Amino acid sequence: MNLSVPDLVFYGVALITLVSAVYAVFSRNIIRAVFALLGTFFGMAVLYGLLAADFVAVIQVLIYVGGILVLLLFAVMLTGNIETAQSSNRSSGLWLGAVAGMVLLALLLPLALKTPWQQSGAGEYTQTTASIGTALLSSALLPFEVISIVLLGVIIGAVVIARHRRAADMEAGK
Amino acid sequence: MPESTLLSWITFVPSIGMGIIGLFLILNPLLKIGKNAMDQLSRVIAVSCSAVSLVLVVFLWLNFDQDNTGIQFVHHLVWIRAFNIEYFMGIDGLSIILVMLTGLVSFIAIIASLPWGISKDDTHHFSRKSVPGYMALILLLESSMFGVFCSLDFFLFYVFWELMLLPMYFLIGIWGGPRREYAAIKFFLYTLAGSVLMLLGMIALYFASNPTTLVDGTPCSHTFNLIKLATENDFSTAGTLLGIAFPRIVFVGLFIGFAVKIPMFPLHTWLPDAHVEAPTPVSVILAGILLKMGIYGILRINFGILPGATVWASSTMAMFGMINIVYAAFVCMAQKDLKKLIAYSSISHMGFCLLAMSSFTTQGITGAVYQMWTHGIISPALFLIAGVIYDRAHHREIEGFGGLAKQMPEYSAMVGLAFMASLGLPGLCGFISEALCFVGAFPIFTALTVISAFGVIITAAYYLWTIQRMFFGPLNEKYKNLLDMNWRERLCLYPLAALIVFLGFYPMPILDLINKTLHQMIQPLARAAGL
Amino acid sequence: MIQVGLGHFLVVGTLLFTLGVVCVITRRNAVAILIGIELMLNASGLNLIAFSHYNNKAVEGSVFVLFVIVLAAAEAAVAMALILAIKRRLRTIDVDQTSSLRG
Amino acid sequence: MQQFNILWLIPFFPLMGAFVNGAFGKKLQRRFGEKIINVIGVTLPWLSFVIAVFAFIKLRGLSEGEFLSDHLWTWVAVGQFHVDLAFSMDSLSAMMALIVTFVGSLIHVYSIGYMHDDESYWRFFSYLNLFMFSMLTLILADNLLLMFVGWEGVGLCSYLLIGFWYKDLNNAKAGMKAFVVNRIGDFGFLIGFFILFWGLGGSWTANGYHVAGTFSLNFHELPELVAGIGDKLLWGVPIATLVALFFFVGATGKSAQIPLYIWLPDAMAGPTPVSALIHAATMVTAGVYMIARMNFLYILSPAAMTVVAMVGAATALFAATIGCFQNDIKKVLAYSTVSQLGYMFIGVGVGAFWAGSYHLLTHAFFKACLFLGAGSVIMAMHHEQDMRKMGGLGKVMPITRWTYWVACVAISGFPIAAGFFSKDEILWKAFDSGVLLVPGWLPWLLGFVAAGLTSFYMFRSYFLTFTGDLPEAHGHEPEEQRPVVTGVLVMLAAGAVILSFVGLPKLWMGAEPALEQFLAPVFEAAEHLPSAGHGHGTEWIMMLLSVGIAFVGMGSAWWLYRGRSNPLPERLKQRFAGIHRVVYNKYYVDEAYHATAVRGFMGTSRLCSWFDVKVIDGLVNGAGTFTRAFAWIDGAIDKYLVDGLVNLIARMVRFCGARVRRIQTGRLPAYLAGLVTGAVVLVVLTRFLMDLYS
Repeated sequence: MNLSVPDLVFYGVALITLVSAVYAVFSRNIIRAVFALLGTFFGMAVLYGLLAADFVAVIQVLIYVGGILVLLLFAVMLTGNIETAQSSNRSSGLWLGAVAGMVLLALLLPLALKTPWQQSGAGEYTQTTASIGTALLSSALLPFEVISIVLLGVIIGAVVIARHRRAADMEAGK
Repeated sequence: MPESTLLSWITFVPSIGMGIIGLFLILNPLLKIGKNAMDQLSRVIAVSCSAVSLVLVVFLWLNFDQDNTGIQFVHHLVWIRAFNIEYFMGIDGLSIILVMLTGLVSFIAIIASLPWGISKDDTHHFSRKSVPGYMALILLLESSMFGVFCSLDFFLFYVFWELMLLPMYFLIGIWGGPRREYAAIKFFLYTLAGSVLMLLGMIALYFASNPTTLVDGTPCSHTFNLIKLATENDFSTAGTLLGIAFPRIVFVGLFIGFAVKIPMFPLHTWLPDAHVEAPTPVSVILAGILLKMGIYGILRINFGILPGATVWASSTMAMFGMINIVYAAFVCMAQKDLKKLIAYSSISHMGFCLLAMSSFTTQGITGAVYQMWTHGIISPALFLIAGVIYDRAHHREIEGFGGLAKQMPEYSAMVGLAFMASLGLPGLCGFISEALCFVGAFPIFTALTVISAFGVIITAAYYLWTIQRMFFGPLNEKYKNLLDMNWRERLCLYPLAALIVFLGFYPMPILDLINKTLHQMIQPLARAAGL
Repeated sequence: MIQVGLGHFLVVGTLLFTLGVVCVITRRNAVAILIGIELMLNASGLNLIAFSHYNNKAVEGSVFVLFVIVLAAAEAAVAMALILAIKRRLRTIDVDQTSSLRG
Repeated sequence: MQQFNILWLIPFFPLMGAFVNGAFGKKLQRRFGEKIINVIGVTLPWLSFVIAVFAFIKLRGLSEGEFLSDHLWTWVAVGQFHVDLAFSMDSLSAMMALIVTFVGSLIHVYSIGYMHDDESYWRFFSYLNLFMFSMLTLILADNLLLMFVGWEGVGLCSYLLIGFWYKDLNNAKAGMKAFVVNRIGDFGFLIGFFILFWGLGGSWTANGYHVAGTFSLNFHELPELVAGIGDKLLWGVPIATLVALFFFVGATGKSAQIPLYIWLPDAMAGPTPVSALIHAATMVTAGVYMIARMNFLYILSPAAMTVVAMVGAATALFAATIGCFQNDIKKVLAYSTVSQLGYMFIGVGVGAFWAGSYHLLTHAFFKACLFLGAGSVIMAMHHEQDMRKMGGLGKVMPITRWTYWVACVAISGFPIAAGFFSKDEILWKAFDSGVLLVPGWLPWLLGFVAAGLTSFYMFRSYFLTFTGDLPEAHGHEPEEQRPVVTGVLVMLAAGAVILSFVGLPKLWMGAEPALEQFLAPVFEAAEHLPSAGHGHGTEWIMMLLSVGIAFVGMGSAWWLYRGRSNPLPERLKQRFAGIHRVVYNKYYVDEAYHATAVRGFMGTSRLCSWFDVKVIDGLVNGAGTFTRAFAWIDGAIDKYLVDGLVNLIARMVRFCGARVRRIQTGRLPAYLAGLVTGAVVLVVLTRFLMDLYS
């Protein structure tokens, strides 16, 4: 087995990613689970890089690590106390979950490995940022615009849902 | 054909008036015009719009070239390209007199809708009820009537034709007498049933027509253009439909559609009810113009496009004409309601048109068209007269009056004149048309004409009997306070009376307009008759 | 160059996805469920990029994943808002105890 | 043809009078009194007379066969049908125009006296002027169609004037009867008109139906066209006969002949000057005038001429018998008029057109004189018309008496007056006729008997009215009338005598009578009708017989009624009560007409109306009801069947749903587990299926 550096990097990073993910899934402490996710996300970024998707890798770091992770932390902080964090991530039906996971794995893994996927050679390692920009404003213009509207809707919706309803509270206070 | 927008203006000026009234109504929450002021305003708008149309019609008449047998004052655009529908307005000698009639009678009808001289206590009088709506509808009616007579595209014609039903339905149904709903619905359903047949005929003609071009030169596979349907198509070779020769079945469909409007026996019973319930000005328009549309449609479309089938059907048409004349005259005799009597007399008189035009003689067809015009000025006078007495006595039972000649001499004289005109007294315009009808029809339908001429006696009998019962004998004490005609009524009736007398002695201004066109028109019929 | 092929990445993606599913099924904390969803989204993104890369495509996969990431962010934001709202209303975010949708 | 540009003024003046009086008369009369009405209404007819005289002089100056013409404008021009509004005057119309304007104007003058103090004075003169206009249009018309305007116009005026006092419904009814009966005649006239148009050679061409050449209906072009009709048939009858007969139907209506005479006696309901002018002197003679005018047509058809002559003769006798038994003085005169019109028809029927016209002329004078005399009596008797209540008036009303006497002499046919010459000429021409399909003595015999009866009933009325003693118990004594009345009577009586000079027979003078010579150009076509060829001797005998029967009639009247002292009439009346009742009631003809024609007519009318309301409208409403019933059934089906099905399905769904909803726990993990299970099942299925098919 003649392993090159990138191969090694791949195995290493994949391992880190999966381990972090397992921890995030099975940790009883929700805060730890969230922090474990950090490893998964970084690992993913590296994997993207290995797949010549440099721009996505950067975006992965920026948004997942910089945005979503922070958001998750906020969610945890706002909904519960630090003290109860120890037992904040209880699970139920572990057995059921395990069985379901096994079955799924048993089905998906052979699928991933045995299907004769269409391949036409690996892509080159070039800078993709410029071409992505061009694509977003030409062939992918419609989804780009649609997603913008979705984002706008999400912003408004999130604000509306999360807003502190004074009137409702006052009613509840009575 | 030089283009002219004059006809479009004539047609749509009343619509503009309707729009203005509608605009005022919509904006009224902002403008805060009081009810009385709003009523006055809409009256002013209606009178002035109709007057403008009338003036334009006079201008049209002065500029009409009566030696030209073709279409004049053409306004021709493509309207709906997908279905080869054009906006095609134009007139010839046949339509101009009807356009003139429409302008005149509508104006008089709107004058007759004013409340001058109606006692202030009579707050339920139609001239005081929802005036803006009434005026808007009557203007819409005027527009659509002009449209029917001016349009030379079958589809456009049909649109105007149907458009006319709407205001008529509401005018009878809202401003009418006690049984107005019944009358309005009857009118509407009758006419609609006719329209359906007409629509089918129209579509059949459309799909049977030859490829031609639209006005802008675009080729089209079929056409609604009435002129092209008449000149570029020979439907006699169009095969069969439901086992009957195509032109014949189409003829029958169209004919029934038009016959409802004439109205022809046995499709006539909507007319007496509609007239009895309709307010006076609506009756005036109904009798003066709407009835002419049936005859006009048959002449323009059935005669023009399907000459072969017309020849085939001519005896039947003449037969129905004869039945109309005699039968309706007999029915008149038994009527107790003045307005109903006049309505039946209208049916009788329209029979003359039907009889005469089926003969295809120059005299007959001219007589029929001239009869439309004379009946178009006599019957409005008759209905105005019925309105005068109804406004005063609030009923129209002929037997309920008596001796009015002493109390209302001027009115009596006017009734006498109108009745005499209607019964065809020589020297008044009705005589000329009836004489032409008979002279033209006699060579072709000898026996039918003789029987029809018998109707002349019945007509005299029922009119004179009516005069006798209403005006002669001792005065009914109930009516010793009735006033004679007022200025509004004079304004409506005197012009008509003057025309009736004038055209009796000098009918040539009208005959000159129609002569050339009609002469041209009967050529294909004569050819189709194989003579 | 590297010898790891499409299959390797797919295996990683599959494992991640399965982990996400297990997380979603077993956890009772709403935030944890959110974490599971993020895992599944990442797994699918990895697959997309991998397919794109091994089919000699320059940016299609990247564009696709970009949209996925954006959606994930949006979803996270909405989810957080929802969680806050549920917390305020029901005083808990334990999904076993929120069953007002019961038929 | 000579253009004469003021001819139109003859009818126009009265029209103007009618318009001014009609439109403004009421106000004028209120402000200025009756004088102003007279100025307008009486002066204008006289002006017409002046112009007529002027035209007459002008006409005399023209060469034979020429006529005056005045073309105003094209009236109706459609295709080949081209009728002008034009007047023309030949000798026949000149004669008529002079009669109408002169007698008419005199009667206008008389009306000043008769209608004095009537509140509708203006209206009367307006109508009377309108009548003059119509009558003059009828006479002077250049073509048939324009003639028809006058023809109906006089009918209208007659209607208006009979019903002048409309407050009495009987007057109005009489007017209506007159108009409707006239209208029946006009119907015949119109049909004749159409057949004529058809017969003149219309045919189909490539350009539609056309008659040959321009068809103007002009009287001066018609003779030639009519001569070309040939033996064309319609309904198996020669055209000429058919047209002539239909025109004669028109004439019977207008001139009160059997079977349409019934309106004339009733028409006496109108004011007496109207009876004199319209129902004696002018309008009723229009039929005679028309046939004389169309002589070129009638001579083509011996059958039609026979019908005309025989109907005329029958009417003459029939009406005379009724006249003998009437008590109302105006009714007597009315039946006398019908009878005399019958004579005229005998005249024109046997081809003696000039004789018929001559009788028309003389009759206009003596009958107008009789009517106006009767009017004078009626005024004196305060509108009492029953002769049995009169008597002895001769003493107080000498002028009326003697003018009445002169007119009686004239009508009875005594050789000093005009009536003798005209009547005798007619009877002789009838006897001598070789045209008719029946022997000439038949109409002669009827006319001869009628002449005797005429003499009898006229003198009966004279004796009953003017001889004997004055009746008693009147408010104030009857007295002679004003000069406007008596003057007119004298002029008319004088005319009835003087006019004999234009018709002195050839037998006496050796030359053709002046009037015959004057009218000859018009009756050119009738000049060579065959005669039976009786000699002068026969003619003398006939003349003497005529005089004799006149004396017999007068004598018997003198014997029975002079001084109202002979009781014989009463006894005769009781002896023959049955016959008397039948004749007195005019043979119940009116009743018969009422029972058949009028009731049949009204019955038909009611039947049609019933049919319209019940059957046709019933069908329409029935269709409506049917549609509604159908809609109701449709609605029921919709409600119970279709909706029921839908509801059943809904209920089933609900039932199942109630059980299935248990699955919805509301717990998120359960849903997710379900989701995963589903995904797994799908994948498994896919795999198995892939294995199965690959």
